[in-house]
Amino acid sequence: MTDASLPNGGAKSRHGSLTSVDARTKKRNTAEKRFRAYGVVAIATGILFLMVLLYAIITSGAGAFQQTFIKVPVYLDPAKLDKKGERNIDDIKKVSTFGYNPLIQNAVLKAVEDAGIETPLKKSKDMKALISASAAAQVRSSVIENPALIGQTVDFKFLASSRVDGYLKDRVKREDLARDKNIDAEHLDIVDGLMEAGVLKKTFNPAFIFGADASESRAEQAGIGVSMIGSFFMMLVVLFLALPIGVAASIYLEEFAPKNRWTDLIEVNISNLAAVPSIVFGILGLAVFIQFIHLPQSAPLVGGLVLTLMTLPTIIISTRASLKSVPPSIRDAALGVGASKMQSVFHHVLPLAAPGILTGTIIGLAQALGETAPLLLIGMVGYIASNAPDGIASGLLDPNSAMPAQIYEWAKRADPAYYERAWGGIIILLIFLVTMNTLAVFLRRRFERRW
Amino acid sequence: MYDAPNTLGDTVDQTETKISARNVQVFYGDNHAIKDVNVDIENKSVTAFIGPSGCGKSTFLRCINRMNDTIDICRVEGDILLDGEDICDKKVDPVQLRAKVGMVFQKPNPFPKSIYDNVAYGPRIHGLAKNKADLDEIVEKSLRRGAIWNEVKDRLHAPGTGLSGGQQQRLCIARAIATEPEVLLMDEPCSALDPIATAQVEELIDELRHQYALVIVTHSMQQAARVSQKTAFFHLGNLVEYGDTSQIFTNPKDERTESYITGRIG
Amino acid sequence: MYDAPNTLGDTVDQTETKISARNVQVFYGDNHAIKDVNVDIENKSVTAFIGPSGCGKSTFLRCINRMNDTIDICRVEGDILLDGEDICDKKVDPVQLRAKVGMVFQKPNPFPKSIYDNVAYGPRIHGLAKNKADLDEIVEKSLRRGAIWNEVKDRLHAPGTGLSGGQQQRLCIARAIATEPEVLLMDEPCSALDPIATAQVEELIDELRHQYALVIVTHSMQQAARVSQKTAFFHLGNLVEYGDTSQIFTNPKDERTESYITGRIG
Amino acid sequence: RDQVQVAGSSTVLPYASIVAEAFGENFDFPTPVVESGGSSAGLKRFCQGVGTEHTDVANASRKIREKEIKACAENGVTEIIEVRIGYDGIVFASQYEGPAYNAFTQSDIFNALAPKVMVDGKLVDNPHKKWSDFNSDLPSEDILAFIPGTKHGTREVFEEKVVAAGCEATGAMEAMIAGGMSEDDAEDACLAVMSDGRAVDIDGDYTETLASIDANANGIGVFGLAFYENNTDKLKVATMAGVEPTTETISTGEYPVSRPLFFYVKKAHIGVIPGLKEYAEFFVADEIAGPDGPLAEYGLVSDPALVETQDAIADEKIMGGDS
Amino acid sequence: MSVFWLCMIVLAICVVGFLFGRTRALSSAAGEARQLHSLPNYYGWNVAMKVVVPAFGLMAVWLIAQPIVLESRVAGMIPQSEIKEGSSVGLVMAEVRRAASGLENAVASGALEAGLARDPEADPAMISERLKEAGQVVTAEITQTILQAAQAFSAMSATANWVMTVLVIAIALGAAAMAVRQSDKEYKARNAVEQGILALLIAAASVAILTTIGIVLSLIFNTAEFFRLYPALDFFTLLEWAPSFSGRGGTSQLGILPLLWGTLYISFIALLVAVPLGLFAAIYLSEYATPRVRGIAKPLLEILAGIPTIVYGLFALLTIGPMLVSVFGQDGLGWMSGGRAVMTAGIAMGIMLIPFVSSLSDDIINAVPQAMRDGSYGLGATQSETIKQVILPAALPGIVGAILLAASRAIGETMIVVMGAGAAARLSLNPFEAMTTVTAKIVSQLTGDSDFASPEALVAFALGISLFVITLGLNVFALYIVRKYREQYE
Ligand SMILES: Nc1ncnc2c1ncn2[C@@H]1O[C@H](COP(=O)(O)OP(=O)(O)OP(=O)(O)O)[C@@H](O)[C@H]1O
Ligand SMILES: Nc1ncnc2c1ncn2[C@@H]1O[C@H](COP(=O)(O)OP(=O)(O)OP(=O)(O)O)[C@@H](O)[C@H]1O
Ligand SMILES: [Mg+2]
Ligand SMILES: [Mg+2]
Ligand SMILES: O=P([O-])([O-])[O-]
Repeated sequence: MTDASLPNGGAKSRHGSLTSVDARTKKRNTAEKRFRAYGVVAIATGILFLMVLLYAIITSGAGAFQQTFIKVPVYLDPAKLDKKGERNIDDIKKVSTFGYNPLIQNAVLKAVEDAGIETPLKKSKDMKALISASAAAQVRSSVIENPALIGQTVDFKFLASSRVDGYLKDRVKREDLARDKNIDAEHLDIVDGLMEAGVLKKTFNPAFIFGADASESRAEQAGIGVSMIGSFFMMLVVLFLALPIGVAASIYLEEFAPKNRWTDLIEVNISNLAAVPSIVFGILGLAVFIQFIHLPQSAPLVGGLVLTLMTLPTIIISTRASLKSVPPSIRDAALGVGASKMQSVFHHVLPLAAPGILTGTIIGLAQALGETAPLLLIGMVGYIASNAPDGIASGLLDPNSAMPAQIYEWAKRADPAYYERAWGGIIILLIFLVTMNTLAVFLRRRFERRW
Repeated sequence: MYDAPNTLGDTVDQTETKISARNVQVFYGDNHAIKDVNVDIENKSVTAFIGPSGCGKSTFLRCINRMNDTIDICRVEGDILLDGEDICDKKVDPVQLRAKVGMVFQKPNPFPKSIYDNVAYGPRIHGLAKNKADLDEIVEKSLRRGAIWNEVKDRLHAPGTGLSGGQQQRLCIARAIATEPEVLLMDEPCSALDPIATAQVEELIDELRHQYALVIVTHSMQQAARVSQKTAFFHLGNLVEYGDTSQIFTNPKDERTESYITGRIG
Repeated sequence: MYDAPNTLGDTVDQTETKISARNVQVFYGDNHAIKDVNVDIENKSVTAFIGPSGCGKSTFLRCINRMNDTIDICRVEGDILLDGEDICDKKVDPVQLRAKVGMVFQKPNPFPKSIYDNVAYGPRIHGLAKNKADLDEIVEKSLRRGAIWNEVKDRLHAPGTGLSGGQQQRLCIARAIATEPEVLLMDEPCSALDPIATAQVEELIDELRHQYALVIVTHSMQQAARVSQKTAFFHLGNLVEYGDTSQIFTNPKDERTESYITGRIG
Repeated sequence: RDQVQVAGSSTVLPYASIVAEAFGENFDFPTPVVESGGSSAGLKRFCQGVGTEHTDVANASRKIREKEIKACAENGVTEIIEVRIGYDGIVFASQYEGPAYNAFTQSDIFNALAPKVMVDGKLVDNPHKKWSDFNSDLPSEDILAFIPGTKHGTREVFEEKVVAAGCEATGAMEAMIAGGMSEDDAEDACLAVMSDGRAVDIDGDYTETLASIDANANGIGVFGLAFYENNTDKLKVATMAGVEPTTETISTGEYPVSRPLFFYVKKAHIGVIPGLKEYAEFFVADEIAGPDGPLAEYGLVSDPALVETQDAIADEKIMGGDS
Repeated sequence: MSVFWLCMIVLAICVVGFLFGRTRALSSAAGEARQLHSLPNYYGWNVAMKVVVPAFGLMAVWLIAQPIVLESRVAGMIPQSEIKEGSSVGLVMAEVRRAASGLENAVASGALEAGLARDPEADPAMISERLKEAGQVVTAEITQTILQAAQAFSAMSATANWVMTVLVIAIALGAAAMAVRQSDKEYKARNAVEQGILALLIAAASVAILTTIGIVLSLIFNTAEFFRLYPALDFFTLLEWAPSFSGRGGTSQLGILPLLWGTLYISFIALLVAVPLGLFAAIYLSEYATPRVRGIAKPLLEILAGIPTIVYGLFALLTIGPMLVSVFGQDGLGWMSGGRAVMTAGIAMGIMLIPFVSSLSDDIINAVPQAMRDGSYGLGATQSETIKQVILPAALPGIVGAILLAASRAIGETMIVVMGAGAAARLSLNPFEAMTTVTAKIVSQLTGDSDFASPEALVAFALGISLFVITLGLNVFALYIVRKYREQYE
């Protein structure tokens, strides 16, 4: 029956003392150490790259969080702002921002004179280079809001122009000014003087975090806040659609679908969708959501839907992989006590697969959060300076941009001040991402277990 | 103390058929694992399946509550009637079937959940408990009947996977009886148990027999003799002999059966 | 046929100590699973661990080849000497230790590979085969000794997970002996086996005993009596009694031992 | 939908954004949404149909083409108002601290980048490695030029107004025709640029060109005038054929390399989309697009014929028609 | 009644139905839940489901159909003469809709008397004046026809809304009543609910299929148009990619091969970086690292996947490129002439893809049962042997999935390619030369300046379809590999 011949002594000689390691074991142990070292090196490399990238991002972007402001009293001249003197709002509205510019420039000149700064620049027009073009709009809207201000002298806090700001941030050097037609060395003398006088200050700028985009010529005014809301709503859509749909689709395919050529085809097809360039999803989104279903253009809802389609394969692939890795004995156990297939999946298999699902979600959402190309086609890239939405519906439907699109736009703009803002935007995007991930990572930790 | 086969407990008089299998064939891919098995399993009695390892006992057992559905390559042919209804019929809901026909698997497979939740799971999904207290009671009773209550009563909320092999086995028994099935299939329920625990489980089996139909797979001839009223002997996928336990052990008709119980073939 | 305990095979004369455990304590988190165990296991003999389910047999067994290292919450204290060397020493390579001290687990755990690869795995990593033919031979021999060759010889390349419970158990035995360890720890190696297969495995154990030290956990007192020279009785984490098998079974010193072997405590 | 929806050229986008911002500040209409995405994509969406789900205005850094007009018409977009807003100057600039690339002619660029050039009166495979190899006034530096990729309309301008002009000026074209090429083929051959790495296509934006110049001291890059003017601290510009690129030299046509910028308005949407006409009018108003307006300040070369454009919008004058 | 309130009512019916269904089922079993076929809640859900599906289904269909039907009827009222040259019925209808909503809003805010708003003979000029005063957006003068159409539109949609409300509520109530009556202890509520859930699951799975169909459809027509303008043979066989501007005639060379080569080459380099780093990181995290290290390192690596690609592009252009040039450039080995190269982009992309491989694989490896490891350790295998020979094969499908995902991302990436590898297509074996990818060209041709009806722009669609087919092939191959080598544990 059993083979009765004994092993001929070979076994004994093979094993020596436990503490003295034989050659083969030594070799295996070095292989082991090497293997382990590969792991350490891999992780260290990954983290090193991360650190390098983060360092680059933070050093380039930190400046965006500070901004230079000029505080000046402006005389709101009734002769210019309300010629008829009737304080009729329609008449006041007729004065465009171009009409406000001289008032502001006068005010700045006066402030310069008050500060006792010696300068060859005597004309009020010369002051234009110091302050942001947004000043006129700022004054105009406060006048329209409160026409009673006309005739008074009101203190305003204006943004300094991007060159002045750049000077305080060492971006603009005196040596280069000769070639810069936007600002002259004399302006910088004024800036130094105003700073001493306390009129001009560089402070933390919440408007960068909460504000809206600005046009090319007003880098100092641009903020990422509104596009952050756009991203937020898109992520909501993605999370609430891609996660359930992805998990549901995976459950069907992995647990319920008959295994045949059809489902093979679907499986391959889903992996293949992951390889479809994101811009193609943009083409699809434009055709289906905007031109067929008539959803509004540039809307976060559409963006979210497109990104949902793009994220689905990632979530489906990772979910299926984790469902597959749940041992069949668990399913048997549940079925054995009379649970339905559905119950066994939802009560036992899904919780065990949760870590993988959450990883897929983390990666899918990270990808969705950073994606620009498909947004290009559904109108979310460009200059979209909307205000913060006032509700969920308007958040989903009003035109808006998204953080990566905003960053991408800024990075392209000519004014170097925008370059800094682009990096600043990346910092905020990463904070957004990390916040989002922390939640998922926390959840994932709770589900992790080995059996 | 473990001497010649004898039947423990009183005999049950009714001989109503609970399960009857007709021409059952099972294939794993090309492997013909069960060959044309016909058998009638009686209600309110214990039927033992014996036979050498790999002869198809587990496979046949798994047919009775259609657990083989979950194995892709497994194909079952023939009819199995439970209370006269064909369980392979399309109209039969395997879920309901499995609630009726409980199973203890050969390899203990507790859920990676707490001991309490392991046992409470069945009653929960079948709505057997009206409230928490009820459920606690069911859990305790099941664990007691599974002869494991004393060992786990202080750690009901520890994971079921952190139990010893024998404890896991008893937990799985407790889990199966907590759902109060009509038929209980037990695949080597005492393989990892010490004699005392085995005796307790056998006692449980004997107790359950008054209400339910039980089928147990065992490698212990003594156990089969002690607890079962009917015995089926499988060999290489065939049901070689089926009959009263006393008859099989004292007077087997087939010579393979005889060889097996006298320890000559394996 | 399974009557009073007796020792099968010749007695081995040398009484060299292979493994000695000193004040071994094992904790699973707060659960004190092994309490101050001292034991000397002899070379070229079979030691049986018996005791009620959950008493710590597997836990102690797993200490001997440091398998408990893999359980996060498990903490082992005390010394275990193998050939006079402390296996818990930092300098000791657990890999080398485990190559010396083979193990068959309580729950059969074949790799999700072919039957052939399951058995060939050990010889491959330890470089025991010079070439393919050599390896084929080792695999065949191991499967034969594991008493499963006949059942699997036609499906060596089918997955090991597609075997029946008892077949898996034997496959795991074959897998363990294929690496030719000096000490073989077997946790209930025959729990899922029919009497014939059990007898074959016992024969294998008896054969191995001439060269190696074997430790088996078993719930079958008969089996312990048949195959072992020494028996250790565990109860609630304590090593209650340890001595010659014949002495333990005929004349136990501790009353708990007596109660257990006469079937009174579990 | 109650805001004007604009899409198209990324070259026009800066100007459009300045206008849109001012428009939002000065009118009660909501700020128009100005998308970028390229002239082609913008026109394509523009031409996809009439209705609120389609854009109202397309920005383009080139004139709409015949085929596009036809495609538009097939989708019912028959009435299009064309608005030329000014010119984009295209300049050659290099690292400020880099070699003295101060003056180029079209011939220099041709000699540097074309695959076949004239050497000693013969058409040969381009043997030049350094700028000084063919023009001793230029620095002795390896030739490296970052030119717009084939997606950019600027590439077309670069090829036609610089490379082809150089081809003709050096006599290479003549030599080609003399060598047996048809005139058309020779014209085409004149546009070719070597692909051995000395001319690097930039498919991205001017920021990318700038980054490339930053990393390569010997490189010259092709930029828009506005971009250069905003980055004078890093870049120095070279004259072309002796003319320095400024808004003045470009608007007079003295500086040879420039292209017109346009936007197109869907007439059918006027009166339906609130503020559409006002936006178009505002865009070309003197205050905005005039020589002293913010657009010119930013770098747009304002159109001397602005008044005609203003009138055309006021009359809603469509292309190719007379209504 | 607004749609919102209608939804609320349906949901309320749903909740009540849930409770009734549950209670009725329970009482049919005399309060004994165990007598029921399914858990009591299933009866509740059964009712809820049967209310929601038809009610919302009808509502959805109605809401989609109503404007279409109404508009076609109102459009019939508008004489052809009213539609200006170049305009369309659609635009006129947009005006009608705007006027209608203006009228309603004005009435609601009290700026206009209801009677006047409904008067078809009202003076349109006056009405538009009043509307403007009421702050409603009216763009053009409202003509008589438009006003009448708007009034008709208002009236009809009011009726339609009313009918819909009644119908939806009736259906909800009817369905609720029927479902509640069903709720008997014999009724297979669980099966019904699970059928419903299964339908949902199938619907979810079909989203993926619909997306594919959508993608193919949105590419196919333009692709066909492209092949009408440009010979397919050239597209598939030309070794050159040199689009020119269509204004000048057909001298463009649009061969996909160099782009495809670039795609495969760059992706290959990226995977060469990402797969070993990611896989080793995953192995270390799941098998060696302490929970603490794992808890920190894994999320940190995951940040790499979320850094915008523009940063990687700049990193490639400004850091990796110059670094490579200093080693392989003219001053070093002389293989590299500029910073832009396949290597540059490949490395940057590889870094980005590390977490795709590491995190997903880590989860899968972690899910391999401990018994597998024990079995191997028990035979004296080292940890690395166990990993290589037992764990990785068991985790293979998941790991291949992760690698495929990374590869997919590499194929689909543009920004890094454009900035790191350049925009010029080239067929070369030298990884230190600039090349470009199919995706980068899809984006640039789509967003470029060339005529949108020209082959130079349309080629983007052909590229898209070709890439789709090619990656499909790669995926089929991967599936085959997984099937072949998969080791399924118990
Ligand atoms: N992984 C674990 N985590 C926590 N507790 C454990 C774990 N494994 C075993 N235990 C506990 O340690 C004690 C001893 O268990 P062990 O597995 O050694 O028992 P055993 O003697 O082998 O029992 P059996 O005969 O049932 O296999 C038991 O109380 C058990 O519940
Ligand atoms: N999942 C499977 N795939 C393929 N073959 C299988 C599978 N399960 C069992 N088999 C084969 O079917 C036959 C019967 O197996 P079964 O598990 O029914 O045996 P058993 O009688 O329960 O044996 P044991 O006493 O060892 O548990 C065996 O030859 C076995 O190898
Ligand atoms: Mg079995
Ligand atoms: Mg044990
Ligand atoms: O975006 P452009 O069309 O101007 O290149």
